[in-house]
Amino acid sequence: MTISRDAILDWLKTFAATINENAAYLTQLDSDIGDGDHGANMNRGMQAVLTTLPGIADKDIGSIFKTVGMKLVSTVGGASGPLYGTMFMQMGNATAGKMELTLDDWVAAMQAGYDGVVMRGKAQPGDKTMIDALAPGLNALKVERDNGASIPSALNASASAAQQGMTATIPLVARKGRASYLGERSAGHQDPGATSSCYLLETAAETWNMTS
Amino acid sequence: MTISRDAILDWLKTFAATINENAAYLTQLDSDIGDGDHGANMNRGMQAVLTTLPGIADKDIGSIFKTVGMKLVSTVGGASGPLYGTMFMQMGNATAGKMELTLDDWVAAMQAGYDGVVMRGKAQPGDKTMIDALAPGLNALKVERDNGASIPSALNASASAAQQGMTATIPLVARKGRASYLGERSAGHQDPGATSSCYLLETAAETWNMTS
Amino acid sequence: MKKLINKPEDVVVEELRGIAAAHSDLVQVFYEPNYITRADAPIKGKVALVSGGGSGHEPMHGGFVGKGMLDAACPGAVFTSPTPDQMLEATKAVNGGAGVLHIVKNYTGDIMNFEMAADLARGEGIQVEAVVTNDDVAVKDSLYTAGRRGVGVTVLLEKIAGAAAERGDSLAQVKTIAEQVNAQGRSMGMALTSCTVPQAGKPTFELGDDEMEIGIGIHGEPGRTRMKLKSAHEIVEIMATAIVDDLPYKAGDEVLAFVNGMGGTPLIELYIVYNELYNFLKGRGIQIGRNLIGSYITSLEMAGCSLTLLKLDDQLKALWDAPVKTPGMRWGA
Amino acid sequence: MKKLINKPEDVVVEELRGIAAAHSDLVQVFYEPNYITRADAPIKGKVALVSGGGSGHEPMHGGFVGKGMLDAACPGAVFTSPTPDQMLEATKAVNGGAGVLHIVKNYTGDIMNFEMAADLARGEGIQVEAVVTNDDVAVKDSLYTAGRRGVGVTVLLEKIAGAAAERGDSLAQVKTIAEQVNAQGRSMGMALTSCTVPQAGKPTFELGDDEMEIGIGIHGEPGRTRMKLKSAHEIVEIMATAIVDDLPYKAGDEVLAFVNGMGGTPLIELYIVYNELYNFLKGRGIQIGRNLIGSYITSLEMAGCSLTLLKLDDQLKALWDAPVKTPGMRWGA
Ligand SMILES: Nc1ncnc2c1ncn2[C@@H]1O[C@H](COP(=O)(O)OP(=O)(O)O)[C@@H](O)[C@H]1O
Ligand SMILES: Nc1ncnc2c1ncn2[C@@H]1O[C@H](COP(=O)(O)OP(=O)(O)O)[C@@H](O)[C@H]1O
Ligand SMILES: [Mg+2]
Ligand SMILES: [Mg+2]
Ligand SMILES: [Mg+2]
Ligand SMILES: [Mg+2]
Repeated sequence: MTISRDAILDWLKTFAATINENAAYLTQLDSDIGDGDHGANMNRGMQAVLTTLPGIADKDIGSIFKTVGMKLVSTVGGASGPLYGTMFMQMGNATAGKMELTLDDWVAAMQAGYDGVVMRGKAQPGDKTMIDALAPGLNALKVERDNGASIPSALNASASAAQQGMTATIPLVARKGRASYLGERSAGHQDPGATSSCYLLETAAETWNMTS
Repeated sequence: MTISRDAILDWLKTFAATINENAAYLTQLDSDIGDGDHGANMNRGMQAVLTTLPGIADKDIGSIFKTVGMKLVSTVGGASGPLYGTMFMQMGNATAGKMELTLDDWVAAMQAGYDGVVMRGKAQPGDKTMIDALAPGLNALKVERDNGASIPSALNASASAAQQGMTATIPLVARKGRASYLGERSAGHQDPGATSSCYLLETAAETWNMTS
Repeated sequence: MKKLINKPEDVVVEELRGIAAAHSDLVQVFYEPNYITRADAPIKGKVALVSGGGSGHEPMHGGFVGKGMLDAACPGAVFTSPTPDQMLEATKAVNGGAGVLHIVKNYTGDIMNFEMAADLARGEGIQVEAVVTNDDVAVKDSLYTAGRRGVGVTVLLEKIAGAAAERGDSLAQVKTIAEQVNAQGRSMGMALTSCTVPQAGKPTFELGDDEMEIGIGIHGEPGRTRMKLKSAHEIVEIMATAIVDDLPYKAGDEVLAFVNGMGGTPLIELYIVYNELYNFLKGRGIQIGRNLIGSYITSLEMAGCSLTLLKLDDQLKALWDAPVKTPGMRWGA
Repeated sequence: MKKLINKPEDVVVEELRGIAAAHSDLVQVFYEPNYITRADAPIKGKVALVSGGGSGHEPMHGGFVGKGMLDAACPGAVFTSPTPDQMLEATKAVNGGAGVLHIVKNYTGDIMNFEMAADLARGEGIQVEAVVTNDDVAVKDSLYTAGRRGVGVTVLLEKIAGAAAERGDSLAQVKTIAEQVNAQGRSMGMALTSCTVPQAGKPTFELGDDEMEIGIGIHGEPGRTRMKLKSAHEIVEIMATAIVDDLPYKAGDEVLAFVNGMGGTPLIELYIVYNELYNFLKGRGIQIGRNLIGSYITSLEMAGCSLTLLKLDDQLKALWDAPVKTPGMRWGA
């Protein structure tokens, strides 16, 4: 069982739709501890990605991810633009030439994307950022893969770990990004970037478990 | 029976106290159809007058009125400063050298003051200004005087005519002053200047009917 | 009431102290009576310009005192015209022997107080003329009323007449140019929110969350009509149509377009409004030869804007471009 | 939400069109990617200054493009740092062969986007250096956090470094002066009201009628503490104490004092604040050698202010006084 190129494209569309539906919510989270634009930023970027997909639908998965990453970099701005952009560009590097992904390929892609985010943003787990959803999500993937789990079960585990990571940002005091300016006042609020990153892994599970 | 110099001084103090008590109300009236400062303006002026009174308490009534007028001109500003200032200065001219006022003297003073306001502001009765309280007030005084009434009865008649005049400004569309900019929207509101002018004649009746 | 102030009754004098502390190179501030003069006043042989009005319209007028603009400004209490003794002292302080022009906005109080001051100054042998601005097309003009208000054109007039005086024009010439500016200029304003007079402590009028006032003045007076909030495009359409039709301004005319913020409006919105005005005038064949965008004649913290158009000719353009060095308007110096 | 706009998503591009229509003598506006350059860019042999950041801080940065200040500015979406392609195109457009200095405010997003752009520009053979402003004393500085925000000092730095570039300084020299300005400057801000991001449609935070936020940034972020509304005197005392103690500024120092409005604050209040700051500094023996009072680095329609102090020396004073000709700051030209 593998993840096909069409499944990748479906995932990107579903992620865009989820961002669009939850844009106001993401912005609300960002208003509480940031500057109230995370929903608008991600939505602007993913809507731009949607317009690009038809032109690259016949490319390999690596090229698709790279194009998505570059599109995000050039349309999102803010902190999330370079971070999500770098993530997808690194995922593209890790999947260059591939027309479908095994679970191993997906783990490698996620690892590369995650490393890109860390390289770019220099955040640690516990800093109250998107890292706090991505790290447990990636970790769960790896554990499942090492245990020989099926793709659906690995994806489900990764989505629910990301969700727990997202919720776990609530009590944290932010040390990176705009929320860090609030100091202690940032505690008690869920991080917007962790929330959008949780959507990323949730929509992957959702889409691929149906199609794959 | 006459109005003594002390009674004049008492009247000015009572008028100042009444303005002070009703400053917020006058400002509210002026907010509705003007710029929300009539109470502050009149209060600033009459408080300044109060500080001047001790130094002129031994002068004749004409000098007292003139000093009051000049003080109002130099402290009130806006429309009401020159109008009330001119009124008192003209009242001063009409009572030059007098140490007490007969009813005739008071009628002459009021007439001079009224003429001064008209000369300065060029308003007609019905324009929705202080004129609409002063004109009926002065008129009632003259009628009472011609009928040989006592000072108290003349003052009471003048005060209640001024009050009616003040209330009668409510339905009027303003043609002079700041309220005129509102056009039809000025109807339905009582004119602030007519209200302070009504206090002027009411406090005269109130003070002198007790002391004279 | 949320303001960066201490006591409401001290607002004007503390503002003046701030101006004095900040701009002693440009202006001198006098107290009791309050007025501001150029640091180098009086200037022998130059016609002197004196303006004034209630406070709360900053930078007008105090911010326009300096080389190439006003010689003196008289600040009254908030939204209350100053008193004759202020204008008299200011007039005496800046009189350089060539006469003094009083620039008066058409409000009953301003007119009366300036008239009294002019009479007193003439009594002391100073040649005084007055020009009255009345450019607000929101007010119906009529012989039987107080007439139109003086608003945005006042700013342009003070700059242009100031340049004429600076180049050495006579009192009669400066007055003629000032009258020309007033005759060729028209304005209209609107508010998204009311302002709060410090001593009143609460908003002058209440507006619903989806409402705006069209045709407001600069003293927090309500306007001619209240309507549902509209887009910048529609708002400019309404106001610019009223202005353009009034003079009227015609295809081929060259104008100075002045987009003014009322005090609480950010610059980003003023540029959006300017873009609409630019397109509107283009549609009518009217060319913007000069422009001014910013908060120059304000109503405390009111959110909203006003538009002013001034028909230009070569002389007015040259006077507009002439150097000016004041706290509130500065170029070429 | 009450704003003079059309569609929330068109705010930035319509603002840019307004700037283009208004100031074609000073600047040139490019779209997709969006950036603004000096009308006469590139200038051969001159170091070019490129800044940028989210929109909503007008006149910063677009209003500071012109002779003696910035060569280019890149406006992002409201409160969102621009994207690398904007900075890359702007950098290429203004590069006159003597190198380009990126002026970056210390926010995660701005840093990352400018870094990516600098990498790309260097890849195309352009010499790029960056200076990061981080002057906000409201934020505790620490190795483990994003550090302090860049706020008011950015305006002063753009003016002073712009003058250094204009007089012909090398890239290394301009960068050194820029770093000196950042090192010698400190700021703090406060809000009376929140602002509303157009696309969010409602205020970023809610404040009670008797409350204020101390230590806010310029993106509508809440501050460090919320407290009961205080007098201008007490507010200045709190903020100026934090600023002065941080560097620290000492008796005998000469400073540039910058009182900045957040967008919805009228000038009359800024002068009252300046008067308090003047008295505060006098009490500490600190002399104000230069000043700037107005709304230069704003947060949409937020009411409030920020204070910035910059320690001066003769070189900084001369560079501050040098002619500047931009839509938002102009003197001597
Ligand atoms: N250094 C960082 N590393 C990883 N993620 C970060 C970092 N800084 C910020 N973020 C993430 O970015 C999110 C905010 O994104 P967004 O609101 O779009 O950008 P901005 O903060 O520039 O307005 C935060 O919620 C956080 O999850
Ligand atoms: N031309 C005029 N003649 C007589 N009274 C006038 C005239 N114009 C205005 N007023 C009076 O002045 C009052 C307003 O006074 P005030 O609010 O103190 O001055 P301003 O209108 O300058 O703010 C009005 O209510 C009106 O009664
Ligand atoms: Mg954000
Ligand atoms: Mg009034
Ligand atoms: Mg008034
Ligand atoms: Mg942002």
